[in-house]
Amino acid sequence: MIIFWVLVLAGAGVPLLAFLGGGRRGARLFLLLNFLVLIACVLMAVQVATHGIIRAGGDEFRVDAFSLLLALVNSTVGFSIAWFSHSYFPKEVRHHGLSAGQQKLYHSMFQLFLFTMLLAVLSNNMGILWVALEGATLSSVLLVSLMRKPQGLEAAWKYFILCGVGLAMALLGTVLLYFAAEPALGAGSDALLWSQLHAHSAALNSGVLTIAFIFVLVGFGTKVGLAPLHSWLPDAHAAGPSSASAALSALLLNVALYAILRFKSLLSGPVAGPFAAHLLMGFGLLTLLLAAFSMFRQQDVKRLFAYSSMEHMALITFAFGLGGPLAVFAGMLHMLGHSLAKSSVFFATGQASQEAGTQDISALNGLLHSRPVLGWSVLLSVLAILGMPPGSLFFSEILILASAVQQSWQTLPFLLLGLGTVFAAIYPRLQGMLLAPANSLPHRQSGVGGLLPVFFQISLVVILGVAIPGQIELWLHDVAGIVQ
Amino acid sequence: MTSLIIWRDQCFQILFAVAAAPLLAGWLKTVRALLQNRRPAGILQPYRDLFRLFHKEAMIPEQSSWLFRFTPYVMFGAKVMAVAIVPIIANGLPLASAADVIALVGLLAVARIFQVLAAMDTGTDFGNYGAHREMLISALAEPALLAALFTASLLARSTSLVQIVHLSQIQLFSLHPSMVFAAIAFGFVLLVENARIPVDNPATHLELTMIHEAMVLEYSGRHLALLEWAAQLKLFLYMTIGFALFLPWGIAANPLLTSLVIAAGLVLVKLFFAVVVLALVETLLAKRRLFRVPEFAITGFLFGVIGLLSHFMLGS
Amino acid sequence: MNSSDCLLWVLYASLLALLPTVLVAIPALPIRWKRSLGFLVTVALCLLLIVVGIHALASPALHASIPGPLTDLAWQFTLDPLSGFFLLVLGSVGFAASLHAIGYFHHGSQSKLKQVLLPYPVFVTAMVWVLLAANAYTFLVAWELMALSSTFLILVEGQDQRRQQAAYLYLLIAHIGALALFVAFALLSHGDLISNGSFQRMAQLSSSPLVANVVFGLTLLGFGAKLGLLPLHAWLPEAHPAAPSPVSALMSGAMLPIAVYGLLRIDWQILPAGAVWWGPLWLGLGLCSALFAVLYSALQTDMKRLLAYSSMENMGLILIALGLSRIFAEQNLWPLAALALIAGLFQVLNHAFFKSLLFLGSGSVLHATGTLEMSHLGGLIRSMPQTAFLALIGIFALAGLPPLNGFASEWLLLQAFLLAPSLPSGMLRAILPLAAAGVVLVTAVAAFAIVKFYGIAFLGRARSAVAKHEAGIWERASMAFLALFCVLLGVFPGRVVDSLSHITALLLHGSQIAHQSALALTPISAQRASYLPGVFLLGIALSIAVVFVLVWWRFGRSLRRAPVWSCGFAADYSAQTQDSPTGFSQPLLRIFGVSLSTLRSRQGLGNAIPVQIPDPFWKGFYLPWARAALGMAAMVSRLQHGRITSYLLYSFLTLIVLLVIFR
Amino acid sequence: MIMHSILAHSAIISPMLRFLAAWMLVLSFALLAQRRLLSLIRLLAWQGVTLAVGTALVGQLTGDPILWVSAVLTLSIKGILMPYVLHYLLRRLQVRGDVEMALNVPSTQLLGILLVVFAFSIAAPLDGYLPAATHGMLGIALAAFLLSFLMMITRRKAISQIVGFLAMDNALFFAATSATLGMPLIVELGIALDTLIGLVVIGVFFFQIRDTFDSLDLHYLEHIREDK
Repeated sequence: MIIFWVLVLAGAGVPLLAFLGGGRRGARLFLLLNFLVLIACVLMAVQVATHGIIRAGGDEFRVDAFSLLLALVNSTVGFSIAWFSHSYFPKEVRHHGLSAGQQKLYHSMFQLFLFTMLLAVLSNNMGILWVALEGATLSSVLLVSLMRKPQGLEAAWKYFILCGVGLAMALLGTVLLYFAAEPALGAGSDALLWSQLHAHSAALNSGVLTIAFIFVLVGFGTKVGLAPLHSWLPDAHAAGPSSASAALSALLLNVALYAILRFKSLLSGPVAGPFAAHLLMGFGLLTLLLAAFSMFRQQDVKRLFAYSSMEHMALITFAFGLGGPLAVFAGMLHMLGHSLAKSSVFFATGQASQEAGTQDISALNGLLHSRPVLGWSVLLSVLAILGMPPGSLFFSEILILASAVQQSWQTLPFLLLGLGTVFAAIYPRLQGMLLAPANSLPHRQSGVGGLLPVFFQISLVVILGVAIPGQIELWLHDVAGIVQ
Repeated sequence: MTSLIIWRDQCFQILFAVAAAPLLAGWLKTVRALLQNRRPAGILQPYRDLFRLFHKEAMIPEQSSWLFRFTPYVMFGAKVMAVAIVPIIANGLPLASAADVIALVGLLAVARIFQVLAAMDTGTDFGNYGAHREMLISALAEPALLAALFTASLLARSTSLVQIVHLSQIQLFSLHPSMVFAAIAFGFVLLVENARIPVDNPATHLELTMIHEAMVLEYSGRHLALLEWAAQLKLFLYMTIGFALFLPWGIAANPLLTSLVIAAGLVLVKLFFAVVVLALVETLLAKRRLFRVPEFAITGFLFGVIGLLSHFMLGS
Repeated sequence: MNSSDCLLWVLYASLLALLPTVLVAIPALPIRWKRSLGFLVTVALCLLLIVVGIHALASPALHASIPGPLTDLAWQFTLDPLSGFFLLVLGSVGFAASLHAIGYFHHGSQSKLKQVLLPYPVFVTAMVWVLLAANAYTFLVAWELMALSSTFLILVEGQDQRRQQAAYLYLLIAHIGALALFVAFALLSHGDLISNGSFQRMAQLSSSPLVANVVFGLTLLGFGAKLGLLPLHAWLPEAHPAAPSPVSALMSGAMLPIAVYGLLRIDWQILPAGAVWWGPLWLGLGLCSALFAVLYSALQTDMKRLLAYSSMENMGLILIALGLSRIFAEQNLWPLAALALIAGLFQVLNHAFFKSLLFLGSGSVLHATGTLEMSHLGGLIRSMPQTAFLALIGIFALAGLPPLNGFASEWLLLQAFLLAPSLPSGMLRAILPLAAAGVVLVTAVAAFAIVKFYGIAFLGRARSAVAKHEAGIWERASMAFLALFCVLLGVFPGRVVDSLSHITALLLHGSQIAHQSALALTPISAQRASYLPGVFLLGIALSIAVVFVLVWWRFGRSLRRAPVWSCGFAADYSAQTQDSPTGFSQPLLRIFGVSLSTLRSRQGLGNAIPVQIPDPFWKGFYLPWARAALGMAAMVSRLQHGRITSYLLYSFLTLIVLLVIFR
Repeated sequence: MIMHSILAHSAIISPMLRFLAAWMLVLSFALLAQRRLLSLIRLLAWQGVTLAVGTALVGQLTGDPILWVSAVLTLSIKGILMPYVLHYLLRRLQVRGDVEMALNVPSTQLLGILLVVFAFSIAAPLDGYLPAATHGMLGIALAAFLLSFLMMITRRKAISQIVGFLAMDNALFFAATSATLGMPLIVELGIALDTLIGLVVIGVFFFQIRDTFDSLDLHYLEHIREDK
């Protein structure tokens, strides 16, 4: 029942905001809705903690540890985004002279995006999963191009086309999956239910599944930002409002990877299993290296962190590719930590670039002096994203390395090269942003309110690194059982 | 009772060394003068010089600090301490166990560094020349000295001079090939450290070449006297260390007064010949250019290292 | 009090020491209070560390744990003699540095104080945690925090380009080292850092020789980066001068030795047995590093850069001692191994005292004159007599002069070298004495460098910068504390060696060296070698006193101060006639001119232009890497050239290729 | 039950389906070769109609009424609405002229043939699991998919790219209905909904692009790049 509430609350917001989403009232409504969604998700978590897996609508909706964790992240970050956008968006409106219609569009599309993200993880149907992701693409495309600036349009266009093609491939993969499942499960909607497929995975034809998986991997992989399918990602992150960048990084990439992993769990046979694992590891490493080296020359702060998102998704993909309880645990933990930390980074740098009026890193110099609170939020969030202790990303990175040592030591040089390069690329920018002699920003105390989510989320990241709550630890362990 | 006796011997050795050092310098100057066809000023001239200097008024540069005034006493005190440690006329003296060869080298370094600092304290160009030249050359000579000493230590399986002398008197170390190299290295160091030709010329004040003299240029009166005396003691010390290592015969192994006197006489005899050799070397060699001096010191270091190597290559 | 509680108390105290981080954020608190309170908290923690460290040196190991990130992974801690010793080192340096900091930041602004007080306690606490950590995760977290917090301390003094680069380079190298350590721990725990992550468990797991060798290499990289081992040293001479002096003291005196701690903990205690070449490798690397560093130290013109290279040299010497110990241990010559190890640890202790003394001294100089560039300084002994006196003790200790502490450890090391004939292997037997000669060369050149340091900055006449005041009372107190211990440790080395024996017992299967009397140092036997620093000190003091009294009594009369004579050249008597720092080391340059030939043309005339001596590893090692990375970046960026059709082509080709391969 | 009805009708229907499949492939090649925008849209409409017919045939074959719903949906969206919208946009935006190609037509066609061979070789092993009526369908769907992909890569105008994109969608639809005999209704509905939203987005986009750049040429959309 609670699943419905989550979805209804999130979904009902879309038309509501489309009509009432303008101005201050819209922002408040947006915040309230997402607060309610968060509450509902927490209640759902309580229910899962007491009853185990819960279902609704026959078997159409199903919440296990994997989907629950993602739903929790989605609703938490969703709430943070709403909070952040409450103070951020009005300023954007002023800067760019956005009309009331555009404000409504922003709020309703954002709500649609958040809804599809929840729908994707709560649904048990692989087809609906695809539909939700497609919906997410369409809604976020409009967010990216919201400002009507040439750059935003170009980025949105590329995003639309590339991800559209990607999703088309993923759909073909889904069709092939259905095709493989039909003989075993019969026609009808059961044949796309993940729980059913998983239960009968031995009966599925591995030849068809292999090809299906390739299509799904390339398709959803485009959304995850796996190299060389990633080209849209930095453009789209850089172009939209920062709240949208945060949403893309923290939610969309995860959910796309979630789709791949759900799919992968179906072909864990003796032949198909290692094949999928190797593909994931290979893509992970390639993406890691490419993202790492791409960061070196970045001058645009949001592009920089878009590449950083790629890098982290690559690590997570790699970890899930490694398989094994420890690696999956680490990958899942990394996913949680990355979502929380990366959205914080986009909040903080987003506000900074809004105040500076540019996304050029060198224009943001000396934040720690000119805007202490803003400077601190940038500092903490970027340190967390760099994998500095005691954040959870540090923990999960170590665990990933350790699993790599155990299971596939050949990959270590690449991993280390990638991680080292990432650090070498991001850290000096951070230092410059914080401490370099300021030349552009006048000294002013910036609004604290909008940055509260940063501190909130970073403290969550630290908690995940210092003492993971017992129940979450159990769920994290459960994910290994689900994905394999 | 015996402890009193060995303390008496200790004092005897110190006094003997302090008293004999100017004599050594006088004899060296005499021999050199004779070799160079000059009329010597007399073997006792250094005593007269010291006496005169002690009675003169001491002047110090306006801007120098306490370090400048303190240094002559340190120089002299350290040398006194050193001659107490080295077995010159008697082996196994009480202060000898306070320091082994390494600490002895350290003691000499203390004196040197004080001298260098005092030279820099004057704030003159000459003081600074002397200081950096001295530090440079000793940075190369010190390893050479230690290498030579290590060779002996390896033979004796001890770094204690007492032990080295004791075993050397029994086992004739000097015939061992590695000791030959060590002796050569030691000879190099002796020339370098005592500001002899071909490294330095104690008799001139030529700015291009001065090392030791440049450092004491601003001293006068009793300070200069102490420094001169300390320098003479240093030469004495090096020679007696050389005897202890390579010609240990005659160093008294028991604390009897008669054997002490005999040993003292023997030391004087050894010194007599050693000075002749030194004077010959100084007369036959030419003063080197300053930048050749490090090469000279490095050669000494190499000989020391070869000594160490040959100890293992040729068997111990 | 239960003894295990003792460890917990230290942990709580170290957490409590983070209080200043909160304190500075309170705007109402006056700046004076913030400063004193902020640093006094650390002072108190460091005093506790000293007490606990001394106590732990002779006690059995204590264990404690705090619930950690996972139910199976707690924050685990152990306090044994090894960590106790390093806690002692940290406590001593931290105590002095924090005291000094009260004075050092006296004139700083509120914001500067804030910038210091935020990371400073974190830095100290992180070091405490590194030393106490008993499992990989705890260790790594503390290790990274240590690097991170110190990076921000480097940036306190100013945020110009050069400092920023120094901080960046520092953290980058530290991070690369940390990555190597991650992998090393992962290998040691067989890939399961959660259940096999504790040091105890790692020691029980067996590893194949190959894995052991890889771990050895990785730890050498990881800890070598922190030690300033040869190709990884570039951060060191950049970071130390950039940091405020109390921080430089902490970094040099306490943080660098923590890398030694890591080497001992992992390569010695956890890795069961090693290959034969480990010891020689350490020794060789240490020697190369020390020789290089000491040479460059002598060529520097900035006081703190000179000291930084000298720190690198000292770390090289320590590594030499560890390598020697390893060589002996390999042949089961345990007492000899113990001797070498003790020499190394003693050197750690001594270095902590004299190096932080000198760093703090240079901090006071910077305060009084506004510069650390030696070509502007001179004659400080008159304007800052007490600082100059304390620094004199420091340079004597550093130069390895008896009877101060630096000599005692050097003496022990040379003694250990001279025991090489006990080795059965012919090759090593012959090479070790050569290494000993190398060590002697290093210390001799170190004396050259430090005499230059003192002579140019403190003696002679002021070149351009003049000291305005003597160091403050806090600063002098901290330096006096360090100087006092430089003397005490030198005069009573027997006590130190006895205490260190507990560590050798821990690391070398219970082997110790003979009990030492307080005054004498006779590591093997009195016949073999003996050194009585007390007698030595008394003897030399007595002889100086006697000479002084005699001369004063017989010939003493009033002195006359006169202008210098200077061979009659005194007419154009200007402070510029003194050596410049470059001039002082110019002969050294000529001797080793081969490696520095590029420099000749850049030499300035006189001391108006201070000559920076570039590190050859910049051109030869670091720049190629940087160029390669930028080249890669340029190549990668060519993929993202804007045309959507190409992007589609990438997807298309990926799909086709995957289908072809996996069909 | 399903198997039974397949047997009952396959004799008539499967040749028709195969004919449709071949027709689909022909249309895809035509799209690849066509330069004129208007013709492209017309071809797209033909594809939509073909799809609808195919869906209806499969519905007849399986006796599944849902597929009839699907067929009606397909016809209305893909066969009528979509081409109409595109046409409307074309008129409103006053886009004229030919489409620049990145690669000339003959080479594109040659590449297309290779792709078809490749698609068949991929799909051939899978035919064994298909009911006899739909043998080869998957290969054709895959080929159509790859061909439209190729078209997107070689075209340099926004509209022609969208046409390629929609053609790709059609190919997928073909795979979903003809090859696998229909997806679950809820999925189909979702897909249809997405297609509708997609159309709206495309429409909004074109106006935005036109307003901003005064052109729908893709090279105005090539400014974000890294290799500066």
